Amino acid sequence: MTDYLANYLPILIFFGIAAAMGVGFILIPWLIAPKSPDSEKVSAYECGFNAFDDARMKFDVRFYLVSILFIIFDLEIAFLFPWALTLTGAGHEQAVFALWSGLAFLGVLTIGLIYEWRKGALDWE
Amino acid sequence: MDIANLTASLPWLRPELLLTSYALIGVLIGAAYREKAAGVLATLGVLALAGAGVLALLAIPGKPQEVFGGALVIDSFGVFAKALIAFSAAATLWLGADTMLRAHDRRFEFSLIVVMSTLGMLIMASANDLITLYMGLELQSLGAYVLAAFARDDARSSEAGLKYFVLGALASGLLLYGASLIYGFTGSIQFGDIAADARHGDVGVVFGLVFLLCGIGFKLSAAPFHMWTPDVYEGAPTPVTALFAAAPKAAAVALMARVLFDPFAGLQAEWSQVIAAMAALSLVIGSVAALVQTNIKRLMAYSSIANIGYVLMALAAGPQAGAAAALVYLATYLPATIGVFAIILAMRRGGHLLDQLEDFAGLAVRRPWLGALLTVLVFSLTGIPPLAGFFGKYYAFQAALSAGLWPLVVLAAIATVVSAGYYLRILAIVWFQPPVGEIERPSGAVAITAGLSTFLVLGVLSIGLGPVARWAVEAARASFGS
Amino acid sequence: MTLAGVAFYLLSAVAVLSALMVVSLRNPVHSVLFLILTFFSAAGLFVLLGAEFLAMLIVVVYVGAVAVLFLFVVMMLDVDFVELKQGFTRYLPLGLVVAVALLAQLVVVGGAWIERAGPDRAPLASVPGLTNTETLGRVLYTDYVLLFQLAGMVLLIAMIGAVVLTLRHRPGVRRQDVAVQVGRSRAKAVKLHDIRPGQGLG
Amino acid sequence: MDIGLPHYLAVGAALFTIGVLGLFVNRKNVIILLMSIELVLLAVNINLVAFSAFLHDVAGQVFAMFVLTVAAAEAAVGLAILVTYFRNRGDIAVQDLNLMKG
Repeated sequence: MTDYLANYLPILIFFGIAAAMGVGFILIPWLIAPKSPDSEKVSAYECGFNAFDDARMKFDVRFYLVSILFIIFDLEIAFLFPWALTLTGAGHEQAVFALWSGLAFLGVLTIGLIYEWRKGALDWE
Repeated sequence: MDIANLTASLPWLRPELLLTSYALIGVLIGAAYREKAAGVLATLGVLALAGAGVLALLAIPGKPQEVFGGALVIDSFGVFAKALIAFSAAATLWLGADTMLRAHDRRFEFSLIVVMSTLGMLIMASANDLITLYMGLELQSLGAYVLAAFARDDARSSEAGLKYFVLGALASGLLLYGASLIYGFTGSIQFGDIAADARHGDVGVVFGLVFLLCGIGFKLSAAPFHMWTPDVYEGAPTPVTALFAAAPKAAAVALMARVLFDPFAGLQAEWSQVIAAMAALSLVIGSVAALVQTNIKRLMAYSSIANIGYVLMALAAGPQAGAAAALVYLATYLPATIGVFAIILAMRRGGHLLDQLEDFAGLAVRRPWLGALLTVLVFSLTGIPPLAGFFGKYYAFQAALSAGLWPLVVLAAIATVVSAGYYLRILAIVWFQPPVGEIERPSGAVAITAGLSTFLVLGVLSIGLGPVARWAVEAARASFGS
Repeated sequence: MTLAGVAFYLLSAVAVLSALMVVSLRNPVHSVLFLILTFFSAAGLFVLLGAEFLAMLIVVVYVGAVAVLFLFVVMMLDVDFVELKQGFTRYLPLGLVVAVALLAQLVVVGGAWIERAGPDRAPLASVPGLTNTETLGRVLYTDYVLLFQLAGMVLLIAMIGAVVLTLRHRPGVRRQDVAVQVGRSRAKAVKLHDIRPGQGLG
Repeated sequence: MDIGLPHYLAVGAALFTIGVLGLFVNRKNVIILLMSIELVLLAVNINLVAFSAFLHDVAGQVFAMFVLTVAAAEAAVGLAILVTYFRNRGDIAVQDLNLMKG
């Protein structure tokens, strides 16, 4: 068991260093740098006059539809990883059955893709 | 798992395969012809659903058949429930699609989503392990969330969809948490293994069962989890409300019965109290709250909660009597509800639907035979003796009495009397109040459905109910006859 | 205390704390970021349990797509953060009492598992010799083929539902129809006029 | 003391409780409700994988994989409904969900 976890040690070390650097770069200036805030310096700078509204810009629903379709096709891909491994591994009969059930799943989602395309969900306008 | 078992189990799934192929081909037809396909897809959808009901009835197994390695079980109880679900879905889809097309809403996705949601219900009715139960439930619920918010430009419909979604997702979360505990403590997800293992009622399994019942109770709109029902019934477009009132209830009852009698038959002492409490609450809230309603859709929502109370009362009586009584009750409740909703959909003035109670004023004067049909249907819902509704309640009462649930039976009797109050109020408005305005001629689909359901409610009285009840008892014994 | 023990306590502490932050923060964008942190630490717990594929799945699917979708929605719905969270404190005491009671019962239920299971072997989520992904793959497409196809149907209905609810075509936008463009024949595209000199098209 | 199943179940229970708490206590913002639902489902996944690992049975992980798939699809549909709701109502504060009363 421990050798299985051993090959995740580098990732742990990587995250450790990344976190350390991230926190470090925030902490050190906060500790060392001189601090004398006044209202002028702290406020958001917008070319001389003060900000009209929220900095966040509202954007169109089209981005939203693209991200929904991304989730659904992302899930489709998630099912493909184990599928790839079965095609070579198990007994011949199992592999063929797995192949066809995977293709059926892909077929269902391709029909969904055709529906999207024809409905114009993928167009940008 | 040998492949032969999997391929051998395909013929048992003819209803589900029919609906899946309709859905897939329907998406392609819709993609090709867009708006023009709405009419064709609606009629094809109704035929597919009716066909699925017939296919289910054709293949009744002798003893329960485990299919797909135990993921599904095909038994006579499941077949009876699938037939009820498929036929009520076909009727409500016909009503709904007809109303949508008359309102020039030519979105063909309506019939597709209804058929896919019904596919989920069929899976729910015959699930035999926890994952299939969850998948069927989610397929049905996703369809229902989208349908509830289908009128996307109407704030009430999107609000109904949002409320239904948030509470539905929470209920699924509870159900899953219960399922994970049950899996953990019994070591398996198959109902058969859970039944074998859960005999000694480990604390974790009981906890899991309680969470599971909360999730399913929500889908049933049983009392403590009914808050969403009135708002969603009122907010959703009327054809969608008709859909919600019929098939999903039958599927949820079939699911509740299967979960209670298959894996957890050994823990009857634990769950019969919980179910009896849910039944009592549903009866009280369902009948009392309906008295003050002015919107016919909210009133039908509380009526469905009360009716679920009767079914739960039957289920609390245990495997044999409970399952049969629940099936018979559904067989009498579904036609009546679909008929009433058909008449609600017939109430049109100036091209848009009416859902206030006052709009029914003088219906008997404006459209005499529509008023007559409504009267027969409402009498059956109330349970007046000669009609089918009475027999449904009679079997439910008998099952509860045989299980010795005295207090529940008394409460149910009181609830019946109270519910007679708001049912007869509808009839009073229809017959005795002066008509308010003009009611347009009902469309063919609406008229035929109302007529057919009234015939079912009447016809069942003389010839129908005997064999139906006997078949239900056999179905229950064959499926849960342990 | 083995390294795995330290990692477990670290990850679960981060998971629970960031989950608390998700629920209690005023600013939805910060809540989404803490949700991502919760997903990451849950993925770490899955790796500790030996379920590598599910850990990667959580990172790819939940963090990569669902959390991004939440960020999109938070950005798009122009939520003004000033007046949020007033109604928070009124329900807090009751909510906390219910939550602590529920948590206590669930932890007791968790503890009850130990006596039944006997020797507590190290968690092993895959058949010895096979990687976790291969174990899943061997079972997923053959034993659970019905569920796999149902998952396909669930994704299809989610896709149709999302498109039906959100897709709007703005009027007056000229769309490109590739099939029509490619299918143009010479007859339709070219028109020959024989004009006598000086006569003009007319 | 090495890490046993109750530790994982405790983490799952904690996340579950926080998710349910978030749902009931939070009255202001629908997105926090949706995130609490994701927390509940994450707690379920932790439970399932922990049981699967300690029972040495892969069924729990298959269950967790399907839960994950369906929950993500459900989140997508839920946010689609939220967008239509926002388009009709202008904002997403929860206590404004009161068009239908009684």
